[in-house]
Amino acid sequence: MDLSLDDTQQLVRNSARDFLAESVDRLYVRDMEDDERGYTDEFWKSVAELGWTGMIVPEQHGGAGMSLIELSLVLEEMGAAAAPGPFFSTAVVGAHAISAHGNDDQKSKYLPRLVSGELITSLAILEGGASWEAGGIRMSARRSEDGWRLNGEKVFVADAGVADLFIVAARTGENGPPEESITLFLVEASTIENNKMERLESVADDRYYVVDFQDVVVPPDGVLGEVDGGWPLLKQTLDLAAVAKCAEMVGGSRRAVDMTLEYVKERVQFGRPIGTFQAVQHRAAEMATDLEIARQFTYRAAWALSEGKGDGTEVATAKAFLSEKFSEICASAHQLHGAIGYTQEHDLQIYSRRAASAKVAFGDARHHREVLAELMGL
Amino acid sequence: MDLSLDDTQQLVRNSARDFLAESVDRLYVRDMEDDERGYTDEFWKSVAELGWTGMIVPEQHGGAGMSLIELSLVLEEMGAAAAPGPFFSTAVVGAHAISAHGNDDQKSKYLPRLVSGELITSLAILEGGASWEAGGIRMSARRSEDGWRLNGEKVFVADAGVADLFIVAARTGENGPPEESITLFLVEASTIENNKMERLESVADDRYYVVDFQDVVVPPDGVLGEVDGGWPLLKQTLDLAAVAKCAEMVGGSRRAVDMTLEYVKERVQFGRPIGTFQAVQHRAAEMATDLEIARQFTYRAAWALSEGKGDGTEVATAKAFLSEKFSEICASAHQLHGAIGYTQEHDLQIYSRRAASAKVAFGDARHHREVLAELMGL
Amino acid sequence: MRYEFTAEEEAFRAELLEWIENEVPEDLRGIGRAASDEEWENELRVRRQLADKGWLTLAWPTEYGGQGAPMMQQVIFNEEMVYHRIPGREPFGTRMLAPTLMVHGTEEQRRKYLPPIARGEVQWCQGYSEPDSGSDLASLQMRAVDDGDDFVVNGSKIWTSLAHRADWIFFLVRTDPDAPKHRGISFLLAPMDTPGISVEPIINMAGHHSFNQVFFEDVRVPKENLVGELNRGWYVAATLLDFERSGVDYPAQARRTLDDLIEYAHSTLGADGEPLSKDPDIRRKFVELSIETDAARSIAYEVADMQAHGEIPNKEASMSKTLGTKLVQDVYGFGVDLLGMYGQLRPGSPRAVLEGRMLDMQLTTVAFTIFAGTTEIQKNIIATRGLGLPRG
Amino acid sequence: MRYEFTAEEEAFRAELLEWIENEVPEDLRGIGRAASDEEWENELRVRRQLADKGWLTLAWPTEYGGQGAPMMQQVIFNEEMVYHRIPGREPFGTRMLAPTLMVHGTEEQRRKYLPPIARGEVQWCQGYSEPDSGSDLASLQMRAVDDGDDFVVNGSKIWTSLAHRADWIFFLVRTDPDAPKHRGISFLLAPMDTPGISVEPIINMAGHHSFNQVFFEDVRVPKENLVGELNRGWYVAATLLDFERSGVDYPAQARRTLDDLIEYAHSTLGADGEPLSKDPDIRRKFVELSIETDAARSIAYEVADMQAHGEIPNKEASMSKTLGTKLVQDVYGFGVDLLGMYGQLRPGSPRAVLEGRMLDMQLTTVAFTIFAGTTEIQKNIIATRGLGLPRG
Repeated sequence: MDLSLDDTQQLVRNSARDFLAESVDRLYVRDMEDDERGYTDEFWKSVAELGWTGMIVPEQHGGAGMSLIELSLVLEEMGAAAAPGPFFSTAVVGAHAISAHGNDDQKSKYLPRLVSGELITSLAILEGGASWEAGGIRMSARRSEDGWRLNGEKVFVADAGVADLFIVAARTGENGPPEESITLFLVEASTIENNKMERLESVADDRYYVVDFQDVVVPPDGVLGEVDGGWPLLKQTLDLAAVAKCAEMVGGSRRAVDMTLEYVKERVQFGRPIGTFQAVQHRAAEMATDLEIARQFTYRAAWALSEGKGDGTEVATAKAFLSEKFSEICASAHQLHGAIGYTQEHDLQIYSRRAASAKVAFGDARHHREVLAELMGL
Repeated sequence: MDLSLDDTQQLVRNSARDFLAESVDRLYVRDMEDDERGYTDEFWKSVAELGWTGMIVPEQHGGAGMSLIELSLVLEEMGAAAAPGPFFSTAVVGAHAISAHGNDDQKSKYLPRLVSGELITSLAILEGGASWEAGGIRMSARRSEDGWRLNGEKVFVADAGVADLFIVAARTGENGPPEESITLFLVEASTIENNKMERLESVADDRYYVVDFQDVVVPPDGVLGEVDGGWPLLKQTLDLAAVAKCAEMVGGSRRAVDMTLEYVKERVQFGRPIGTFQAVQHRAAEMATDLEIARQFTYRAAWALSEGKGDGTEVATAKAFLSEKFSEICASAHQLHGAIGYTQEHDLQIYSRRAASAKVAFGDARHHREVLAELMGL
Repeated sequence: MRYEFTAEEEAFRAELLEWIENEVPEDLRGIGRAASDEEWENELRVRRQLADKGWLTLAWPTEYGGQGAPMMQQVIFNEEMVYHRIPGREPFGTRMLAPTLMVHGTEEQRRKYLPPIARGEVQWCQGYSEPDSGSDLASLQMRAVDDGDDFVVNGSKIWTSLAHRADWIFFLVRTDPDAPKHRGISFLLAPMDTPGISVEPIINMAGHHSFNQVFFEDVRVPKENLVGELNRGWYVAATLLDFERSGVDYPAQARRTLDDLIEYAHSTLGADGEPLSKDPDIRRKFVELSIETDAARSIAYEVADMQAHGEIPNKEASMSKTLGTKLVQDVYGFGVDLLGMYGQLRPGSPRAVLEGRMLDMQLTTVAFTIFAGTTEIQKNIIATRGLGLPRG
Repeated sequence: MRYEFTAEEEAFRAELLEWIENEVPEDLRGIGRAASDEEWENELRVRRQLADKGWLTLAWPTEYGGQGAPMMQQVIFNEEMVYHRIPGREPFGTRMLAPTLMVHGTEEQRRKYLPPIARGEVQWCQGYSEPDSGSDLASLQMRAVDDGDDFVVNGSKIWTSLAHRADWIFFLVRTDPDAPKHRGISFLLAPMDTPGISVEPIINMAGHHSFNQVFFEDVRVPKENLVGELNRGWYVAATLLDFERSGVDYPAQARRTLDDLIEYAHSTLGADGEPLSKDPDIRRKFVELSIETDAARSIAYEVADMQAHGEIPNKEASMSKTLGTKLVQDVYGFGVDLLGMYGQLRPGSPRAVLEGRMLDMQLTTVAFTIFAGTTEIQKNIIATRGLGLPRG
């Protein structure tokens, strides 16, 4: 047991803090909320230059070859800064899916461009019922003379508007359990007509789209992993994404706690800082305790995935806990801020809206508690 | 809508308060916890003289012909005083079962003695799994030349050691849904051998027994209600008992709240009464709020059963709420009392032990929430 | 003891429901926050209808143009208006200023201000909070200086709902800066178009323009617009005068939302192909929230019953507010969770479920436990005023 | 970063588990509150075994007869002892007095008192609380008056665990009634058979004799029994010296109880004929409590990790205590609920399930959020000392 950061990790964390303190201020965050793409080229370029896009990409493909732990440290800082953009879709989901599941050709073709910031990826899995289970994937993929043809609609496709490459899960067979006939495809954006995308207006800064795949052709080399073997790979990527999302949430929670502590020390009512009131103190203590647990759960899960240890308990525990607690911490922060935190002008609401988005991404608390129940043999 | 007590009701409540203030003090409660029977003849005689045993017994059988509302007012005070004895088994369960479901002969035979305090009754329903559902009743009742023969074991039979008459649920058929082959019997204690009873040691003052019915003979006129028609009658009695138990719990909760308010006003730490600390104040406010809801739910349910209104929602809501809140109020009371309330010497623990008993009697919160789910069409 | 409404009360409910069904078309019903100009027009339109029926001022004494309706009738009215999401009720004039004027106003003030309120012709707003005076309202600093026939007012008020729609404002000012803080405050009235009054919108976290900051710069308010005695404004404002303090709106809103959610859960299949309403976790939450709704409603009825019996609820009103505001937060929070990924879609978004109302109201109700006395302040009140615990 | 124990640490665990399996028969394992004389005998017997293994003072520095074991080894030891319900560990001498003496004691005191503790031969008890000094411990009033070579002590201590079994007591007294309250306290040692010391049992709500009131009547304590400086006893006692402050006992106890309950739920049929472990409500509660256990354990490990890195945990230790004590209350409370009607049966009752332990421990753990710093005090500490909020 050793919960401390090593030198590299400290460096990663500090450089993330420094960069984000300079590059992402409240005005940028607000501007980007109204921006169609949700980020600036300048920001994206800097992120790539810092090597963050390639953080978990193997070194032979131009990446840093680091683990989910280091990536989580960056994500925690991005969550704290509420930094917008397609980083998660690309540097977490896309980078992992291609690095872990791609063949050499695919890796050589896509990873260097992903690392350099030229390639933005997007995950297209969910359909109508928005279920994270294998059974929710019904999009059909049929063999054709030119490879595969995909038909079906995907929802909550993040960053679809700017993505160059989609990682799409589709059904390549109808028999047997739903887990056994799913295949992952790499679909280049150029093959989808733009008017088949519709932007959803969501609570936070996500750029979610409905994408209608109508007879989209994927060449044979667009299959990621084995035909019919997509589900276990997808599960791996979803697990990693869930933990990475937790890291973002830890950052957001931390900022909400810090903002609150600062506010209650300053705000005077009844002739004294409201931070002297016991109700305020106890609430703050509970927020800080939940934050501490959130942090432990998250890094333990990141460590377990990095080391190939654990049985899924760490991932499910982290996401089940964070999904609830980030929102609860924000709710407490609002209560202690009073009216001012309720205004659009105030930063706090940015975090509570992020919490509402993050809690359902990659499985909500109910989903992950069910996973835990299965793992416990219940 | 009119939530006030009428003159009779106020009188009932005041006389209950006065009598119990005089007759049931902390020494009596403690002595009776160690007493084999759990009450004194003197106390029981007084209760009968006050007319409480016959409160819900019709006037033509010597009772007061009052409703569950008035009985609840008395029970609330008994709960507040933690008054021990077979009152609940007799004046609530027995009085209702015989008054509501008995034929004229049975009423004439048993009710006047019950009213005068000569007859103590006991409900024998639960078996091994201690389920309050019809399916839990498996004791067999077979017709014989001398009436019926009962075979089977009943558990959590309250006051069995002093009961003169048992109300027993047994199965008179094996086909069809479990609700349709249950019959209620009135079984005189003299027909059961004493060594077939074993006392359970429970958390509170209940005198619970395991009673082994081995070939117990019940004459034909011992059937209460119709053969195979026992379940709906039993349900009625259990509903009434659940509400009556809630009334006791309201009294207990009230006392726990009052004790706590008194203590936190007196107890000085850090140079001031601990009742000035906001954490204490807020906890007290929450206790008082729960108590107020508990009271409203309970009397609404008592009113609904008295008037034959409602659909069961009122009963299930009251018991689901009280089962949790009486215990929670006691837990809060302990926290605010600190170490002193944890001692056997202090009265508070009497109420928290009563809460542990009452929460499961006549269905725990889980049971009643399930009833509500059904009523809500879920 | 009677835990049901009387036949008369139920007859009023039936009349009201009939009116709603016949006179208020579906497209007029809604959340009723009057954020857009169109919603505001609807609001005023229904308000005038209510005024015509006499329901706008149902609980006012007849001598001031009301119906002198019994408390429980008012409770039923509020319940059904909320349940059916009917706009048009107006709290500031009818429920806050009017009772204050009835007790503390002069005869002239009453004749001038009450009839337009009863006719639904004037919109009032309330200027109490200031940037540095929230929970500690009595510390308010907005100054009013005696200058001949007028007071000259300088300062600002904040969180002023509907200030951008209002014709008049009633507000508290400090008229004696040297007196103890509760004893130097006065209660004034002013038209919103008085020179020197300006309104800045405040957008809330749900993106709505629900309140404002109101600035006063050398605003002249005639002394005849003083309500009650000079420097006694704290007591004028604090007198608990409202006709109906039960807080029944919250459980009515919760019940309506739960009913909508149950319908949704019945008609929507989960990942396992079964209706969501059969999912054990969801079922349990419905039951818990239903009990919580019932609890808030029971205390609301208790408050109304006390008022009907001429008693003054204090801790009970605070309990009702505490329970009700937590309830609606819990219900909308559950609503958002129930919708899964779709819970995060805003009103108007493609694929939004239940009109995006769950999210919108979850964000909106964040303020419910803050405004009009935070939950912390309510619990302080319950403990000290209600339970007699010593002040800290 | 490494979220698992090292191979060495796991080797120690394996050795420990083997010892438990081979050397501690089932009938010696139990709740270990040493309420009966028989339990007390068992306690002492196992304690002597632990002393022989060197495990009783695992974390003591080697120069005082300990193993100087690394922090995580001590954590593993505590975890497994609790999980397997092994009696014999002794907190007062080994974990509270000994570190105090190591820092504040004289060489003579160390040589006199430490070896018997390490050998498991002496039972200490702790005299801190008084009837009027609980959360506000520094207000303690028990007087010690200087009289030649002795102090003469008068007053009483309360909630003194094991006073009826103890050979010695360490305790706080007021030696300067005129000084500010924290600055007139001294730390003394005395044999329990000193004339003038008497012990009155206090029975707790679970019916156990777990603590006592200890009366001092003109008790003469030699000055050589003063630990640290005169009037500096508050700081002697308050120095956070414990070898292992992680609070890992609570989650270990919770995990063991959950494991027992899961086994029970798998093997017991509910009213519907299915195992209780398939009931959705019960399943959900198991998952929630498992997460809560994991949370408490994670913070406990964090505290241990800080100590291992030479950092001084303060808010983390308070978090650990707060989480852990609530956890065990929740787990036993759920255990009682899971057993339904049988949950109310006491240990020893006919038909008692799981030896009646759920009820017995539910009653016992009521005190856990009260003793050794109430949850309220812990949260005050987290907020002020940990988060830097200003004191009220």
